[in-house]
Amino acid sequence: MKVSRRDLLIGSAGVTAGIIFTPVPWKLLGDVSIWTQNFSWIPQLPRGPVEVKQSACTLCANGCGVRVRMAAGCPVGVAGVSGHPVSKGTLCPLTFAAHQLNWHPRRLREVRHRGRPASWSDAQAAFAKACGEGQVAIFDAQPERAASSVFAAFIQKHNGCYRPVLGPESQALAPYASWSGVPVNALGYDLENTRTIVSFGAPLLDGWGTPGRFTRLWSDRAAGASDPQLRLIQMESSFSRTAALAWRRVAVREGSDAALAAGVARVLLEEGLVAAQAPMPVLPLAEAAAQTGLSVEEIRSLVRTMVEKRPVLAIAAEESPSVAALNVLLGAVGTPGGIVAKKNHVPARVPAEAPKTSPRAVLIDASVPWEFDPQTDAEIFRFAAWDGGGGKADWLLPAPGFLEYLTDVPAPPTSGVDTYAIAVNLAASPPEIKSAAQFLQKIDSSMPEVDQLIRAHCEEIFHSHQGAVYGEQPLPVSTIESAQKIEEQLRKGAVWVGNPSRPGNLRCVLKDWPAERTLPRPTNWAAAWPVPVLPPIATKLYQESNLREAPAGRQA
Amino acid sequence: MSDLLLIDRRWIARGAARSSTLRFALWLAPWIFLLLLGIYAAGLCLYYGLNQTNMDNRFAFGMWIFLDLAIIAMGAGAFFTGFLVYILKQKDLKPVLNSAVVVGLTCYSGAVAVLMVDVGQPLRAWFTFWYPNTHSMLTEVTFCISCYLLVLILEYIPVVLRNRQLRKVPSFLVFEHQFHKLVPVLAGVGTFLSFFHQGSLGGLYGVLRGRPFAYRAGFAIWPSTFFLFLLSAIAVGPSFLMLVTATAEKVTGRQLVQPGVYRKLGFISGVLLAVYVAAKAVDTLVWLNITSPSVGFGPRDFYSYWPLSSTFLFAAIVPLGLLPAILLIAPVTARKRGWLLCGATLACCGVLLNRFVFTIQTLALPTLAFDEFLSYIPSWQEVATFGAVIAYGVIVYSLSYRYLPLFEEGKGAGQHVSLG
Amino acid sequence: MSARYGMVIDLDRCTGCGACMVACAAENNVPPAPPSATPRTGLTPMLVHKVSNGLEGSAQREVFIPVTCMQCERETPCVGVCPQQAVEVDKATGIVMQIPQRCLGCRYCMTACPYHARYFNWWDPKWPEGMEKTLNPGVSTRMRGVVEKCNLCHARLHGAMEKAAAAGKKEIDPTDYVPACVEACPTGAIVFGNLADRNDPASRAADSPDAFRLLARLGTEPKIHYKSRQAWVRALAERGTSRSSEAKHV
Amino acid sequence: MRRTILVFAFGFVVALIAGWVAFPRALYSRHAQPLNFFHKTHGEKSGLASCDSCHTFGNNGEFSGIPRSEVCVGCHADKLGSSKAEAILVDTYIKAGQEPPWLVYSQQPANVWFSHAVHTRRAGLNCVDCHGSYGESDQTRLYEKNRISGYSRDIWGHSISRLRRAPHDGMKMNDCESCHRRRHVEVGCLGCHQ
Repeated sequence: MKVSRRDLLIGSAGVTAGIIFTPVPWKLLGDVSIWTQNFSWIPQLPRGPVEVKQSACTLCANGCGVRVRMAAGCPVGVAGVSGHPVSKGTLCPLTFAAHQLNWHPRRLREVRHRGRPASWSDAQAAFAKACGEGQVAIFDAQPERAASSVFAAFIQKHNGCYRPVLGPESQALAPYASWSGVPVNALGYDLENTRTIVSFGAPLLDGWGTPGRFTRLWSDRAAGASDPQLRLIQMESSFSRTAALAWRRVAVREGSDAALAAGVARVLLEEGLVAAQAPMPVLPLAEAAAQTGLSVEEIRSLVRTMVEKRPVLAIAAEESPSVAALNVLLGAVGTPGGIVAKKNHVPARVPAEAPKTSPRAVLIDASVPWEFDPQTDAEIFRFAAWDGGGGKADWLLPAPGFLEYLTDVPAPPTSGVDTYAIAVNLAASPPEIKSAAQFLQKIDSSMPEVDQLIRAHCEEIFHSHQGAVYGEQPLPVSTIESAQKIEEQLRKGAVWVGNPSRPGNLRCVLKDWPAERTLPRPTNWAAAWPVPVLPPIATKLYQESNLREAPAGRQA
Repeated sequence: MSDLLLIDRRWIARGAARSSTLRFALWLAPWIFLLLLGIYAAGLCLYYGLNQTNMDNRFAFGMWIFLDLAIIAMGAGAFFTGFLVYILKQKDLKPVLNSAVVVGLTCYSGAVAVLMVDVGQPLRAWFTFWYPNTHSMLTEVTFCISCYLLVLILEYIPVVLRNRQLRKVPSFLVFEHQFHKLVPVLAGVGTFLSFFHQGSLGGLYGVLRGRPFAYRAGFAIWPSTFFLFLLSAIAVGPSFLMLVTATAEKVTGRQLVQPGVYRKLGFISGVLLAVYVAAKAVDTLVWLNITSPSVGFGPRDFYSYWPLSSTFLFAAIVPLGLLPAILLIAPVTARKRGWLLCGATLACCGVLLNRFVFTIQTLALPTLAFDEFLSYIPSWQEVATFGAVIAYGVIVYSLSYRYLPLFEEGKGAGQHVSLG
Repeated sequence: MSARYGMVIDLDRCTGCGACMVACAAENNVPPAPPSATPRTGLTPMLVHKVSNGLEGSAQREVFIPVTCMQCERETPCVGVCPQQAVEVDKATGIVMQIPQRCLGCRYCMTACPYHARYFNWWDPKWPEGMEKTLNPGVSTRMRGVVEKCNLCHARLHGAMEKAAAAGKKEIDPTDYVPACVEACPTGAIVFGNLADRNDPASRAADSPDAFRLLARLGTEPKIHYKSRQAWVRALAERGTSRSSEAKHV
Repeated sequence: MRRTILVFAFGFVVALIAGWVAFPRALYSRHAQPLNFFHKTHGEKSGLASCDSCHTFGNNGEFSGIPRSEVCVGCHADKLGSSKAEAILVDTYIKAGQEPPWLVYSQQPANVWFSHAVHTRRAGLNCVDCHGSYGESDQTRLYEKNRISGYSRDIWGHSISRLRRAPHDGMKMNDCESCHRRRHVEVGCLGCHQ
């Protein structure tokens, strides 16, 4: 029989009718919708056992405690450790996404020599050669660590010099160090006991020191109160976050801090508002007023409000001898609520002397901010976990990233007491990754191992019988039976906190009022962040909201 | 005319005079280009996502929604004429009925097509039917519009089947004849459905408690905008139909309907417009003096931003509301075709403005104390996509006019000669 | 259990550091912004606004206002409008829930929300290669073309529920359920808790004379409260009443 | 006229056959598990009577799912017997410290949060209530994957029509809902979605 066009039409009509009574159209409709709910090009969630670990953040020197959520052996969340003695359960905004940094596109995963891929053995050979030929300088932004001791041991064996790189907070403490002989790392601020803080542009509420410490203090004792327990007086030209939230804001001219300090000192001395004896600044009050852009009367009334509630503490944004001198005048050095020596016996583990000759090679530790420039024509061995771009290092050596290596965490620069913590390598680092200390051990096997040094320091703590270890609950060291126990605790994320320092173990005497000098102020909010890149979701802060300026030179 | 010039003669109704195939093709060409461009733009939006548009979290609804609301209002002529002819037995409007159906069909199908591009996940749009939220005005809109679109297609079928070639198929002829008995029923259903979705399109905005500029008190579950949108839609539907027919006459150079039909459409449009303007004025007063002050918003929160100032409100009511109403009703102007069409144009503009105010100004205005007044410019993809809808409408209407008996030309053939 | 979870945000304590925003994004697998994103196309379930009192010199004041989903209790604007039940107010917790997998992306809810607390996924979510290993396993990623918002870190509630169930308890331990932004706030400006419980610190804070809610007169009973001792800040609650300051900082 | 009906019916039947028989086969792709596993043997011979002797809970209630190979090592440090599966397990996975890439039949998508702890410890359900008697199976069946949605066939269930199904056939949202309805347990969307 012959199939006509009509048959085809009717047949297909039958098929269409039939399909309606099969699962085909309905199941397809459903499955396609499910497909849109699980697009294959959208990342799958990690599956695997979830656990929570405690450690310390090592991205900068401020040693905040972090609670890390791990899934399938990889950090998937970072949070503060509530009640942490150093960071008070708080972190800086960026650390909440720090676990993303290890996968940042700018992550260094291979040795590079002048931009070209190279091997570790090449780098070691080159460095060993340099050591043989001349002096080496090692730059380290987080001194007092076990790794720092490795550096020290190395430069003591092979002639060289160790150069700590000070952050703005430490620089602000430098004058007291030079006047008292106590090293900078042993100095700190006793914020908890002060009543009035006079900040010369220090970003106290925007990432100064250990972020949690002052912000918590401020929110508990000052926030929003008309007459707060803790008075924050901010001297600043720009309307910064801190200025916006301070109890009083004094708008002074850019870079006139020294003049203002001198003016204040003059008023204090003339009106006999202070007991301490100190030299009168040479700068006349009218001149100081002119420089700061305030009237003489404004300065006078400012000074009176300043000393209403004592103790008073002046904090500079960076190195400023005049502000330091002001503290001496205010009697805020070596007293409660002032500048204190956090260590009663200062081991001064690492001699930081200037280079005798210009070095043949320079090793820059990963802790040093990317922007740091050693100002040398020597061969530069730069350790870094992330490539900040434009670095003029000869050797770019891939260092372990966030939570990828074992290190100890000494007391933060601004801390008023001595502390010690350990950050273990929670996450597996990619292959081809070495820390500076491991690098030096490869070159000279007689160098001490980091974990040995950490053990040694735990022994030290154990024998000192001082302070307490803050784990689940604080344990006085005297009640802990062995150094191993202490180390175990610290490796689990606990912190050792030493006894508060004896007042009077820090003395500064001024012969004459220090010379003027003005330094540029760190302008960018993330300038203090030593990592050259930002977690990708930091775009929330400066691209998807108008909350902050985009940080210069740092890519998310 | 020789067959060379009129290749598609076989398809054209006997006695209907049509321009040569070439001229017709030339007329279609630009519209087809516009259509293809729009399809490409829509493709971009579907493939890369809506980041191709200039909409954002604050302007979540943009030009598309505005124009969808507008053309759906214009399309109201379809159901309303059907209502007048079959329910109210206004037989003298029958000549424009088929044309009205085509206009409605293009408006609605075009709007639905754009909506499918506008939603982020078109492949899941059917969830609305499977998991409907009966409290949502949008559910009401979705159901009614899709059902009414079906009705329009059914109403269009008999028109198509009256094509010269298709009539030759006996079963089609039978079907068409039988089906015709159903058309009044369809008109009734269509009226019911349109009544609801035209209204709920207004309800869409009237229920926005969080947007005091749009929020309106109302009756039962329906805010006042429900009734205002319905009223404005049926008021402007006939006007738009007049404009389309007039344009068709201009383009073809033939008289397609009797002048009386215009006057009747105009009168109906005008009366309804007058009622609408009155209602709108009352609603505005209630809203500005009672509804919005009660939630802490005043006229200054709505009208203190250039350019969307109170002049917009005035324009919507007087020059684009009252004036056209008068032009369409007053015998003096209604007798003159020019004034009539001018009135119809103003009426359409008025509704256009009203829909613009509700869709765009509502979103542009700040709600929080620390908000700002926002602006938004559609991207070329948005414009092109909508251009395609216009082109689609023109093409479908042109084809229908050429091959289907949209107007009862057979009867009026004599006049063509006399009018030249 | 029928809790009513909410927050009280002390604006005097907020330093605008943005930790809450970053912590929120990390917890909820919010992708980084594509280069062309703007404050108006971004995904910021928690968004901090910077508001000035518009005055000059020493009188100048600034306040930072974290805005997230207000979890409206009554007449919830976004719930009624969703055509396919992708949004609901949970009976047991009072949390306004948004289900991206149900959403068709019509964005009607976004026009309905007076707080602009709902966000549309204009792009497919993308992370740098390998970074998907750092995603929170408890929160599914959203696809392009759907709306998302703050679900009060619902994954953490799941965790607390599972923990309670494992211990054979019916009620969760409140300390197990703390949203990421609350946990992250360095000044403890955000108090989170069950507003239905009179003894809960949050509900007590909400009763303080300094407490207020944004656009409370809309009558949607938002469960996110604010608090400030400064009168001009409290005046920001209602648009109508704050026009004097609003005029300056618009 | 009769011819018309016949032709129509023919097309109709063709469509029915295609839709009910060919389509389900075409929709799912079949995958073998890495090795044959016999629940039955483990239940009877090795005296691992209860499920939770291998499928364990963490102390916060997190469910282990398919046990990791360190659990197997307990007994399978060396080959027990000479079966092929045993050889694969010990040589390819345990010795190499690899996890067998099991295909999980009841794998829910990423947007679903299902807590075994809540359902077993609090609601007191038994494993078999949802998983059926798979615990007594003496062979490892093929894993069927939906080519479009990527879901395991067990989610939709093996009856394509979902009519007259075995009690444990299917783990769709409807199945969760119906059980919840039966037990009068009301949860919001995010009670089970994440």
